[in-house]
Amino acid sequence: MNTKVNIAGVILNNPVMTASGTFGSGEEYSQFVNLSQLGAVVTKGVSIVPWEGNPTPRIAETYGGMINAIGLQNPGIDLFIERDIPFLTQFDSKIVVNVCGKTMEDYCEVVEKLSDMPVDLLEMNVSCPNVKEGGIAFGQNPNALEKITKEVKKFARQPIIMKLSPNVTDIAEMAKAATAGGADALSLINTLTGMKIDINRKSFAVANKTGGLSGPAIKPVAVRMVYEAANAVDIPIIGMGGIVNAEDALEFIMAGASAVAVGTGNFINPYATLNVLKGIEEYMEKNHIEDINEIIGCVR
Amino acid sequence: MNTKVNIAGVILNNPVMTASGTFGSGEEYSQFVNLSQLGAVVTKGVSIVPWEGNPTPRIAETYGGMINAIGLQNPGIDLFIERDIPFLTQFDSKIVVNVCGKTMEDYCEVVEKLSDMPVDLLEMNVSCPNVKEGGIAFGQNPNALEKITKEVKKFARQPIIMKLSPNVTDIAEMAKAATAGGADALSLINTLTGMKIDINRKSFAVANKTGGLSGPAIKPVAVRMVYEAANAVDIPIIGMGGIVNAEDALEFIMAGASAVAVGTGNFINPYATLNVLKGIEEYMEKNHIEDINEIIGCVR
Amino acid sequence: MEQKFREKAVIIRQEEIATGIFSMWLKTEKIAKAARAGQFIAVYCNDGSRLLPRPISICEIDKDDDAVRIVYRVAGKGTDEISFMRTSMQLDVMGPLGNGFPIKEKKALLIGGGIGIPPLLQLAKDLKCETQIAAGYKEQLFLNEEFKKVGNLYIATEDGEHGTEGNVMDAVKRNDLDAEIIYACGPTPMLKAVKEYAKEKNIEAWLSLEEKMACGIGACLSCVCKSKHKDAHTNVNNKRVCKEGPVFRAEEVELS
Amino acid sequence: MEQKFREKAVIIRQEEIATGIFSMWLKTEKIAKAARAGQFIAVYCNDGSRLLPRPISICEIDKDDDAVRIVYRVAGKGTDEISFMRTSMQLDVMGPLGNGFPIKEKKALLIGGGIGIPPLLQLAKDLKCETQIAAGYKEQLFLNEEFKKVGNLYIATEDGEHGTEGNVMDAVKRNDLDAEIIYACGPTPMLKAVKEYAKEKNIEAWLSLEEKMACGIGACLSCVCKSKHKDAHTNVNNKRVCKEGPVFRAEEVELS
Ligand SMILES: Cc1cc2nc3c(=O)[nH]c(=O)nc-3n(C[C@H](O)[C@H](O)[C@H](O)COP(=O)(O)OP(=O)(O)OC[C@H]3O[C@@H](n4cnc5c(N)ncnc54)[C@H](O)[C@@H]3O)c2cc1C
Ligand SMILES: Cc1cc2nc3c(=O)[nH]c(=O)nc-3n(C[C@H](O)[C@H](O)[C@H](O)COP(=O)(O)OP(=O)(O)OC[C@H]3O[C@@H](n4cnc5c(N)ncnc54)[C@H](O)[C@@H]3O)c2cc1C
Ligand SMILES: Cc1cc2nc3c(=O)[nH]c(=O)nc-3n(C[C@H](O)[C@H](O)[C@H](O)COP(=O)(O)O)c2cc1C
Ligand SMILES: Cc1cc2nc3c(=O)[nH]c(=O)nc-3n(C[C@H](O)[C@H](O)[C@H](O)COP(=O)(O)O)c2cc1C
Ligand code: FES
Ligand code: FES
Repeated sequence: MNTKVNIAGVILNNPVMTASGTFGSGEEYSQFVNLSQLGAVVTKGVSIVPWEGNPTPRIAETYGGMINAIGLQNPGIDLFIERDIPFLTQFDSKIVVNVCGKTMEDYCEVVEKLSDMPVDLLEMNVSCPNVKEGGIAFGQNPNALEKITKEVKKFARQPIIMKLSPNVTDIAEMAKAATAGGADALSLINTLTGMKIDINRKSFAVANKTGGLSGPAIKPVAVRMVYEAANAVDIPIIGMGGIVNAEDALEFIMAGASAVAVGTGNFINPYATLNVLKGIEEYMEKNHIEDINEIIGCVR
Repeated sequence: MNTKVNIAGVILNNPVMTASGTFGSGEEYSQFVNLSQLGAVVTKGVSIVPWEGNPTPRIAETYGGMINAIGLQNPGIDLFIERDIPFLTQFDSKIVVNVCGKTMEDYCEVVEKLSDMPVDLLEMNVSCPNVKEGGIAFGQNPNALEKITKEVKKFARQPIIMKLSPNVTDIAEMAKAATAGGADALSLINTLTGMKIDINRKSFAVANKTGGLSGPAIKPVAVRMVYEAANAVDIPIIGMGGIVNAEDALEFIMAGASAVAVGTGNFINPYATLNVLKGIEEYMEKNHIEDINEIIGCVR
Repeated sequence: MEQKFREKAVIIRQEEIATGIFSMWLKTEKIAKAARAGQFIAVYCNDGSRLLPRPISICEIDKDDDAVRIVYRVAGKGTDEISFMRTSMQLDVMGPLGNGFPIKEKKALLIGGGIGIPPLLQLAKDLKCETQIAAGYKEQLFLNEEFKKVGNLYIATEDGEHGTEGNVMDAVKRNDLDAEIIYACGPTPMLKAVKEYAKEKNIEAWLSLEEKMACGIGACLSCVCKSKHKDAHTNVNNKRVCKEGPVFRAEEVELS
Repeated sequence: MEQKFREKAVIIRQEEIATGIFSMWLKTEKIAKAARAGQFIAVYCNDGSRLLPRPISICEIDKDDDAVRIVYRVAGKGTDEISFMRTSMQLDVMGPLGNGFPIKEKKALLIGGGIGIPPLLQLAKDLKCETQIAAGYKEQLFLNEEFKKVGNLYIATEDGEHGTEGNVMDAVKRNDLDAEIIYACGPTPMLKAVKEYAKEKNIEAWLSLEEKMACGIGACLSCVCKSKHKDAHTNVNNKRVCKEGPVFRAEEVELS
């Protein structure tokens, strides 16, 4: 049985990845999960300088999901390179570094600093709804998206994944723009912008007012967008949004994702990534699927 | 205690309405709910001629929600006028007719036919994701939205509610466009476009491939959009999306909705509308709120 | 319009009568009193992630004890959840829903396939004329002893271990079952075969259909089937399985 | 790194010890063995609509019986759900989480407010020196008999029916409680008062904080508090309540 998948020339042992921001740089979850068993670990977004993130409360539970407005707190690229990359290189899984920034230059500088590092793929978060500048501004306008992709590509030695925002009218258009800019792969979806109001305190449940909605609640939107993107462009797609078990993951794969990422699912069960992987293998066995690549995008 | 709210000059006894398409024309649910107790009944979308709708399966359950692709099956405006309006005029609740069409002319003709009818408000569904022509095409482009609003207003004797699609990059822009076109009120949100794949049959769970996601899962997106729309325009807003109980409804009201509609919630509990109303009254009593209008948009 | 009720039913008892097939008696306040053979109830899950009610046919009605019996197969997460419930636990249900079987004084043939067999039990008990029941099982039998008490039972199993080898229509043909009226419930391919058989033999036939449902009471138009005649309700060739059905005259519906 | 476990714990027993306050003993496989006073566990709901675990402090640990006790207040839907669970039912939990209280050989003052009182019980049992406990209740007392056995208990209630009238700091001041070390758990205004009191009196003080959590193990950065020093982990003045906390040196954190 083959579970290897190819993301822009990088061969993952299996299609199961972690979703940026939900898994740190892997250390905490490594108590539960042998990271070597994962297709790839995707790190929390890292920027050129340390970011403090947003005030608390940063999260709120919602029906079948959660809202977060962490605001991309991170130690900055230097400490990250010094500490997190050496940690991750101990494992067999591929390493994907998620990059965030306020300006185009921010992204390019981080990408440049990472270009000599033992990192397999770079994922550009141009879709974070929780920071004022940058982030989502690039992810909601096709021209801006194409431009930043082109710019980042100039500095990158690793293949570039552009992470798309679902908060757009036409995801296919965005997928095409990123592809036109030279993206090597796409990942989607980031969170849907949402809000929760605490009716007793008559105020917002997260301090940032709005936050990003994630978890099983958003899965149907995510599957639809992966399907639309996969049918619009030819580069590989990493699907995510509400994946908790293997059935969820297989929906994304059949819709056209070459790999999948587990995000909020980790909070529900620290073993979620491994459960997803095991379930995919069981499904393949039961249905006599020799190669996972047979079913990528099989539903049309 | 006052629960009366004003939607474009029409005074509703209370802010609780039904969401179009989930309540027929009220007849079926009238076994459970005394329609006179509702602020307004909003009918299923009606078009100039009968529509057959989509093939089955038309719905699928999702985590904390459901996908539907009914495809606006309806008897056409003539039978509707003959049968459904006389039924509804028996009750004290206000009557809102939801209108759908394939072309601008379709909408205008239906609106014209309704102009002499004992109907209080007209709601334009320019946001249905489940029909090929018309519908959402008007709801995803601000210019098209402004234009159809203007056009419809020419034929309307009742105030016009424009029902907005959440499948857009910028809901505030859409709210402004409808307002610029002369809309008297807005309702939002319609369903989020979603997809579910049946991994065992390797096919789409609803025959139409994509469908509209509704129910508690989408509430955070809906509240956020109501908040953004309410802060962008001055016309009244009817909020909906995942309302099942009074706390849900109060979130929308505090975010800026003058009235709320219960949709998928009716399927979960046929008494949902009445439960919402009762819960709002209890909340007001407990928190010494004399007039519901005090808390409309109180969270900023 | 006939009354429908939403209630908290109390589980009188539940047992697994074949692998993955459960029989549950529910004490209701009003539903049992109003129910007829061929109608169904909507069963709500307790787990909040599953919102829509599960339509399950009524298998038996005990009017004296205000109880209804359902027999269901664990098909997914909702029925799985319900299968773990025990005596005296509560379950939200709505019903009775749909039209039910028309009770006629004619020599009857009841044809059931798999989990379509249970709704025929109350029907068989209600019929006053000669009643033959053809039941097609995959492998394991269930309810067969109960059917024997209310009519002549003909069984088919896929491996032929019990009764005729093959499907239920093989049993019907093998035993050359004749009737003035047919009532059928089962998977669509079976219903198609029944429809054809009835047409050939010129027998009045009633079929109980299934479709995915949301409201269960006719308001949402989720559950339509294609019909020969225009539906009075929506003026198109669609009928609502939950409201005009689930039981239709065979000629009236297109099976796909 | 200390071990954390995710297990299915079995409920040994649960009782309501004051209105809306529940005490539950959980049999665990590994958590009890590893747990310390001041740590907490993450309790998952069974209802699928509620995904995130609820952080609940460990109130007592029975290492011999591999059991932990939690005492919690019904604050919302999740704790409400859990309050209906009965002996022998299973609950998904993860733990032990967080750092716990440092056990020092000093004259100690434990200050607890409301539902912040329970985590002090195991601490009081573990301390070896003179232990004074100041507990502030709204109205109804709970755990007071148990605290009496492990130290000198001073009580405050809002209406003054038991002990000092007022809040827990009124009891501390009224009884002029002196100590070399303070451990405190309770609402933020109380913690602020404790911090100030400790500073004034120049007493070493440790505070147990609360923040909304998602992962519970330090990965998601949901639960940070403002800290005086840069956090080694993220290089900014934030510390993770679930990982570097929930117990912090008073001077180390900004309370808002
Ligand atoms: C009128 C009617 C009568 C029925 N009577 C019986 C009966 O007596 N015994 C029995 O075992 N089954 C019966 N069914 C089928 C039963 O409703 C489904 O097996 C059940 O809903 C599956 O739910 P689940 O949560 O286990 O599966 P899931 O697949 O998890 O269900 C997901 C969703 O799909 C719907 N769904 C899944 N399968 C079906 C289906 N076949 N028909 C309609 N909706 C479906 C569910 O209601 C739910 O909304 C009947 C269906 C209808 C329409
Ligand atoms: C380290 C720590 C230890 C705690 N120890 C105890 C204890 O021993 N006894 C006790 O009764 N309570 C304790 N709490 C508070 C307890 O976690 C909340 O009361 C509980 O999560 C509420 O859940 P709910 O579903 O009933 O409420 P809901 O309001 O429905 O919860 C919704 C969401 O908000 C979160 N949440 C709500 N209130 C709080 C809160 N005060 N702190 C953190 N998250 C919250 C929930 O975890 C959940 O994700 C502790 C909190 C923390 C952070
Ligand atoms: C707490 C939290 C933090 C996140 N941080 C990031 C981030 O730093 N960079 C990023 O690209 N996405 C971030 N995301 C988005 C996730 O990677 C993922 O795209 C999204 O949550 C949908 O997947 P899920 O439903 O499986 O969580 C974050 C999500 C959550 C819940
Ligand atoms: C089965 C179904 C049918 C619907 N039909 C219509 C319709 O005809 N016209 C319309 O404007 N919206 C229609 N909607 C959208 C709802 O009115 C509402 O905007 C949406 O479902 C969100 O609310 P909810 O989460 O409370 O259901 C339909 C929704 C459902 C679930
Ligand atoms: S299920 Fe709603 S019309 Fe039949
Ligand atoms: S809860 Fe995730 S870091 Fe503390």
